[in-house]
Amino acid sequence: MDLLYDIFADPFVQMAGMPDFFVQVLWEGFVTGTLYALIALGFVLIFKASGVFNFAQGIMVVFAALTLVGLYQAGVPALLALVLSLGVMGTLAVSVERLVLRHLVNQPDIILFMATIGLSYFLIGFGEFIFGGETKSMITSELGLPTGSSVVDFAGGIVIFQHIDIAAVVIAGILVTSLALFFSKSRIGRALRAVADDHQAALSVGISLNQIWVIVWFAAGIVALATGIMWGARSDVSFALQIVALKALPVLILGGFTSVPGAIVGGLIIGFGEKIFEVYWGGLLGGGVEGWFAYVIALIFLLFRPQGLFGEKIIERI
Amino acid sequence: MSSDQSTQTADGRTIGGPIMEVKDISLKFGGVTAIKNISFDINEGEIRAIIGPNGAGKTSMLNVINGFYHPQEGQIVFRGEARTAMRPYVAASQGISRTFQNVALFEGMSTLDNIMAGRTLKMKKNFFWQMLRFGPAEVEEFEHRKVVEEIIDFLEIQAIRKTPVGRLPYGLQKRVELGRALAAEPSLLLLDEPMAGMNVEEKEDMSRFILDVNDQFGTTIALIEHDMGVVMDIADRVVVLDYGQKIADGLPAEVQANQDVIDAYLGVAH
Amino acid sequence: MFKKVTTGAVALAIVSTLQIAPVSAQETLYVPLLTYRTGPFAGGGIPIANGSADYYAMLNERDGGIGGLKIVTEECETSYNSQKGVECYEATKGNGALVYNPYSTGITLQLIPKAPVDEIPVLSMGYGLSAVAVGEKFPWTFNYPASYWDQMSSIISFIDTQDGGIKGKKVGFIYLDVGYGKEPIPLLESLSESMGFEVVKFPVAGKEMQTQSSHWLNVRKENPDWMIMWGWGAMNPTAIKEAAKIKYPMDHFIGNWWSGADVDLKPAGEAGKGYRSANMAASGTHFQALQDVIKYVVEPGNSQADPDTVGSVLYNRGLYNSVVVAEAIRTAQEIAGHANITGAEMRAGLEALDLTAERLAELGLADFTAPIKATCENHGSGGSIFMQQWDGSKWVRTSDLIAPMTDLVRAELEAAADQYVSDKPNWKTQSCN
Amino acid sequence: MIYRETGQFKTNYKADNSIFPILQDRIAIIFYLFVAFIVIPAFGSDFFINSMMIPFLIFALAAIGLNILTGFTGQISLGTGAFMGVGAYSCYKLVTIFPDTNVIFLIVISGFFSAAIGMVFGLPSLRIKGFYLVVTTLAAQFFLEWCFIRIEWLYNYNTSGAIEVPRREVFNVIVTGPEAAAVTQYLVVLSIVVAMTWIASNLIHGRIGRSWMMIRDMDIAAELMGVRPLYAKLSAFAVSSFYAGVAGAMMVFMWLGAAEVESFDVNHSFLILFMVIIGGLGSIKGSFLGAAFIWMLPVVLRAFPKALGLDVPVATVEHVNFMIIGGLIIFFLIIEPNGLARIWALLKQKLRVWPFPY
Repeated sequence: MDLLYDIFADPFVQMAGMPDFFVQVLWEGFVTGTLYALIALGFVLIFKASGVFNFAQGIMVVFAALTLVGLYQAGVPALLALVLSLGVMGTLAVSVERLVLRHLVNQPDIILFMATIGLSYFLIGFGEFIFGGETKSMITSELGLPTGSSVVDFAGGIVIFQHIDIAAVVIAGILVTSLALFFSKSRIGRALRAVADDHQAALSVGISLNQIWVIVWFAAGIVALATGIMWGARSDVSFALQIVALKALPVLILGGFTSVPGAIVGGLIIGFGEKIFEVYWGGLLGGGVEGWFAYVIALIFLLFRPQGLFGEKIIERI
Repeated sequence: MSSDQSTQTADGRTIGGPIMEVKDISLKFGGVTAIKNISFDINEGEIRAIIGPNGAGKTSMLNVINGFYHPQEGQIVFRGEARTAMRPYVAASQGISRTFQNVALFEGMSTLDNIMAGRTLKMKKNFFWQMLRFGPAEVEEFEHRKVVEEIIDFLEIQAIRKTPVGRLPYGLQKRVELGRALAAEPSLLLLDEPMAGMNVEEKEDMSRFILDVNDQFGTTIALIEHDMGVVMDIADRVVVLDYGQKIADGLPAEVQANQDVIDAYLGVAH
Repeated sequence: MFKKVTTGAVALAIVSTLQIAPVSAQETLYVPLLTYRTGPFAGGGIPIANGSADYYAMLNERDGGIGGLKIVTEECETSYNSQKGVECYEATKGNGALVYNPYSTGITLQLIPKAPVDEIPVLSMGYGLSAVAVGEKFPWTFNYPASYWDQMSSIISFIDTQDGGIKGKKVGFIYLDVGYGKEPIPLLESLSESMGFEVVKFPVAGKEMQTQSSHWLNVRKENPDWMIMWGWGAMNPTAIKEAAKIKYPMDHFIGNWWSGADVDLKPAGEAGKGYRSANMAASGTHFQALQDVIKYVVEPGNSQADPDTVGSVLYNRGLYNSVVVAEAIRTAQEIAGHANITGAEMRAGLEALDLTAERLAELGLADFTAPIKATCENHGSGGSIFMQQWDGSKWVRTSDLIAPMTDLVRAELEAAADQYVSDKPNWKTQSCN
Repeated sequence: MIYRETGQFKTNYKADNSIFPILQDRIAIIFYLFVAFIVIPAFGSDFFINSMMIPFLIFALAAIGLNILTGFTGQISLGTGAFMGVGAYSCYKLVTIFPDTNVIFLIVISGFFSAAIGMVFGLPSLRIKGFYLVVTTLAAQFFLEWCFIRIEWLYNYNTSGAIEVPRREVFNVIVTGPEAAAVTQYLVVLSIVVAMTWIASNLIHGRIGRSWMMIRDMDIAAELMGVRPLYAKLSAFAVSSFYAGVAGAMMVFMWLGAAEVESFDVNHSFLILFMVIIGGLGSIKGSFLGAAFIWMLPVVLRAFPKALGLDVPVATVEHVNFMIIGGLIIFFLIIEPNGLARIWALLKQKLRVWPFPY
C-alpha cells in the first residue's frame, strides 16, 4: 500500500507542494531536451540526405567543441577560433566524403553504419592526440555568451534561469529555423530533399551526390559545433560526453529517423521525461535511472509504433 | 481428397478436385485497393496460371495465399480447411511453397545450403543433437542431403553445388530458387514469374522443369507469368486479373479468346 | 602486399612479446607507474603522473637515485580502467617491480589479492580499500597517510565544529557510483547513527559525471545542510558548477581530497568561492624539493608537465606519493643491508616507514605534510587531513590537521577487514607481536 | 603445391559434409590444437599466458557469440558487454551460494542466465530491425549496467560494489582466485573455448545455423520456407548471450579476478563488435582472428616506439591506438568487408595455386 502511494500519489503531492521546484525541473528538462534535439537533428540531416546512420554525430559534437577550446588555448582569439572550428568541421565533411563514403557507395546501410562507428573511434583518438585528454572548460564568456543567472520569484519560491541555458534555447531555435528555411527555400536545400526522396532521380537532374554528402555532413558539423558549445558551457568538454550524445538515439526512435520536427519533439519528450522521472520516481529505484530511462522508453515505444512519431509506415514488399 | 472429382488429362496426368479455394478476397493498403473480391480455385495436380497486366494484383494474390498479406475480406480454403489470416510459416508447414518475382535466395549461402534450407520443415532433430552433430542429427542431415542431391540432379545444377548463390547468373538463381521450393516437397507450389528476364533457351528449360515437376511429383502448381506463349503451352487453366479484379477464368484457349482479356492486354480505356 | 603487412605485424607482435617478457632489471630500482593520461579521468591523472615521475627523475639527476641505484620508472596507461590496470600489472610485475601505486580504487581492489601471491606491495595512498589499514590482515597493502574512513570521520568532525554541531542536521553525500565513491558509505551510516544526523545519498554514475542537473535538482529538493562529495575527474567541476547553479551555499560543500584540485575549481572560478575540500599535502612550489624538481627536471625540459601545473594540488600529491615510496625504499635498503632490494624487502620498508617532521625538513619539504609513522598493525597511519578553501582563484589552507576519530574508525576497519578475510580461507595474515 | 585439394575426392556425404573437407586444413587444426594445448603451456611466459592468451581466448568466445547474432543472424547488438556481465554476476552468485560445486561447471551454467536475459531483450527484434535494434540493445546495456550497480544482492552487498573471485579448487587443483596458476586457468579457458567453438560450428552447419542465415539473408523468404522468426531470432539471441555470458564469467573468474561494472560497459560491447567486423562477419575463424588482432594490436603499438628506441608518451600511444583502430575499421569495411577471415581465405587461394601465379 505504501509502495502504491509512493508510486502513484506521492510524486504528484510533491509536484503540487513545491510548484516552484516543479517549474525548475520542467525548465531543466526543457533545456536538456533542446540539446538532445540538437544532436538528433545532426543525425536526421545526414540520414535524410544520404541514408547513413551517423553514429559519430555525438563524437562530432565533442570534437567540434574540443577544437574550439583547443584552438583558443593555443592562443587563437575566441571568434577566430570559432571560424576556424567551422573550417575544421568543413574539412572533416570533405574528408569523410572523400575517404569513407565515396568508397562505400553501394554497400548495405549496415556497413556504412559500422564505418561511422570506426569514424567515431578515429575522431576520439585524433581529438585527444591533438588537444590532449584533460577536461576543458568551454570559453563561454569569451564567445560573448551570457554566463549569469536570473532568479524569478514564483509561487512562494524561486526558479533559477541560467542565462546560458536561455541562450542555448534561443540559438537552438535560430538554428532549427534557419535549417528549415535552408531546406525549403534554397536551391541546394531542394536538391537535398530530392536526394532524400530518390537518389536516382536526383542524379538524373544533375545533382552530384558527392557534393550533397559534403554539404549535409558540413551542416551536421555546424549543428555539432553549436551543440558542443552549449553542452560544453553546461558541463565542460571531454569525450566522456559521448555517452550523453548516445541519448540522441532514443530521441530518434521517438521522432523517426527522417523527421526534423520529430527530432525536436522527441528530444523534448526525453528531456522532460527523464528529469521528471529521475527527480520524482528515481528515488524509489535507488536513483541514477536517467542512464537508461530514455532507452527503455524508446524500447517500449518501438513495440507499439516502430516507425516513430512522425515517420511513415513502411509496407514491406516482396 | 475429393478423388471422386478426379479427371484424366490428355497426357495421362490425374487432376483432382480443388485443393485450394480462394473466396471473395479483398486486400487494401491504406486507402488503396490491391485486390477486390476475387474468387477462384486450384485443382489438385493441375498447373494453374494467374496472368494479367502490371499492377493487376497477381503478386499480392500469391502473398495472400501464403499468408504474407492478410486480406480484409474473404477466406481461403486449403485442403478443406478455411482460414482468413495466418503466418507464412504456417502456410509453409501446410505444404505451400513458392518462388519470388525478384529472386529471394539466401545470398550468403551456397546452392547446396539454399536447397537444404528448403528442407527446414522436414528436419526434426532438436537443439541438443544439432549441437553435437554426430548421431541422429548427422544421420538426418545425410538423409536430407540425399533428397537435395536428387533435386540438384533433377535441375541439372551439380556443377554449382558449392558456389555462393550471389555469384550465379540470374537464370541459374531462378533455377536454384525452384530447387529450394521443391525441396520442401510442397503440395502446392507457387511460382512468381519463374521465367522473367530469361532468354528463350532458359525459358524452354524452365518450362520443361515445371512440367516435369508437375508430372513426376504430381505437385499442384500456381504460376504467374507474363509470357502468354508459355502460359498457353503449359497451363491447364488460367485466371486473368486486371486492376485487382478477376476478368476471366478458364481453359487457356477460352481465356485467349475473351474480349475483356484482349482489351486489358491491349490497354483499352476503362 | 597484405601478406607482407600481416607477416610483419605478427613478427612484430612476437618480438614485442619477448621484449615485455621478464628482463629482470638487476642493478636498478624498478618502479612501474600506473598512470592515466587518457580517458574521462585524465584531468586528474595527468598532474599526478607528472608529479610522481618528476620526483623520481629529480632523485636520479640530483642524487643518482637512492642508495646508489638509479630508479627506473615505466609508465603504463590504465585509462582508470581496471582491466587495463591488471594488464599493466601483469606486464610489469615480472621486471622486478618494487611497489604498485594503482591510482584507482578499482585497480587497487584487483591488486589486493595478487600482492601477497606475487610478493609485491601495493601502496594506495589515500584511496583504495579502507580496511587495508589493518596491517595484521593485509600485510602487503598500505594506504597511508589516511584511509577514506579516516578522512570521512575528519570531515564529519570538522562539520561538527561548525554552526553548532552536526546533530540533527541533514548531510548530503554525492559520490561517483563506483567502488571508490561507495567506500566510505558504511562509516558514514554508522556515524549518522552514533552522532544523530541524517544522510541523503546522491550517486552519480560514471557515465553521468558531466550531466548532473538531475542530481542537483534532487539536492535542491532534499535541501541538506551540508554536502560532502567523493568525486573524481570530470565529476568535480560539473558538481561545483551545478551547486553554484542551484545557489547551494558553497562553504557548506566539502569535497574529499580527490575533489579539491585546481583543475576542479578553475572552470567554476569565482562561482566556486567558499568551496572546501580535504587535502593531505600542501600545494605550491615554495618547497626546496619542488625547486629541485624544477631545476633538475622541468627546466631542462625533461618533464611532461606544463610548467604552470607544477606545484598544483594533484602534482604535489603525485610528488608526495613518490617521496613516500623513495623513503620506503631507503628504509628497506637500511633494513635489508643492501641497495638492490626485492618486493618483499620493500614491504618491510613500507611497514617500517617513519617519515618524521625532521626528515621532511631534510627532504626540503618542511610543513609539506604531516609525519607518517607506519607500524605492523597500522598500515594507514591515520593523520594528515586538513581543510582548504577556494578563494575564487586559488586554494587556501584554512585548518590545522584534523584528527580522524581513530577509536571509532579502527573498530570499523577491523570489522571490515575480518569481513574481507572471512570468505578467503587461505588468506595470508601476519601477527604483529 | 603443398596446399592442394586436387585428388581428395569425397565418396560419401559424411566426408563431404565435414567441417574441414581438405586434409591440409585438418592437419592445420591439429597443429593449432597441439600448439595451444602443449607448446604454449610448456613455453609461454606468465605474462604471455595471462595477459595475451587468456584474454584473447575469452574475447574470441564473446566474439563468436556476437558473430552468431550479428554475422549469422544479421541482428546488430551493442549489448554484448552487459550480457557478459550477466554471466559474470550469475557465476559469482552461484559460486558463493554453492561453494562446493565444481566452479568450471558453474561457469558454464551461468551462461544460461545470460541466455535467458538475452532472450528477453531479443524480443523486440521480432518487430524491429537494423538501427532500431541497436537502440534496444543499448537499452539492455544501460539498464543492466544500472542493475549491476543498484541491485546490491548481485555482489553480495560488498561495500566496494565489486565482485571478487574466491579461491576454488577442482580435483585439488586451484582453478580460481589469485593463487591459481596461469597455466591452469589457461587450460581451463582453452578447453571451454575449444568445446564451445566446436558446438558453435556444429550448430552453424546444421539446420539451426541455416535457419539463422536464412533470417539474415532474406527474412521474408525464410518465413515462407517455414522458419519461425520467433524461434530463429530468439534462439540466436539465446545462444549468442550464452556465449557472451560464459565469456563474461571466465573474464572475471579466469582472468581479472575481480570486477566492477566498468568491466561490462558499452566500450566492451564496441570492442567485441570491432573484433567481429575486423575478423569477418559470419565466420568463426574470423572471430578468433579479430579477437587476436584487436587485443594484440595495442600491445604491439605500445612496444613499437620502444623497439625503435623512441620515447613516446604513453598517452600519445593510447590516442594513436584509438585512431588506428578506428581507421582500420573503416579500411576493412572499404577494402574487405568480410574481414580477416576473407583475407585468410584469399591467402589460402593463393597457396592453392602456388608457385604459379594463376
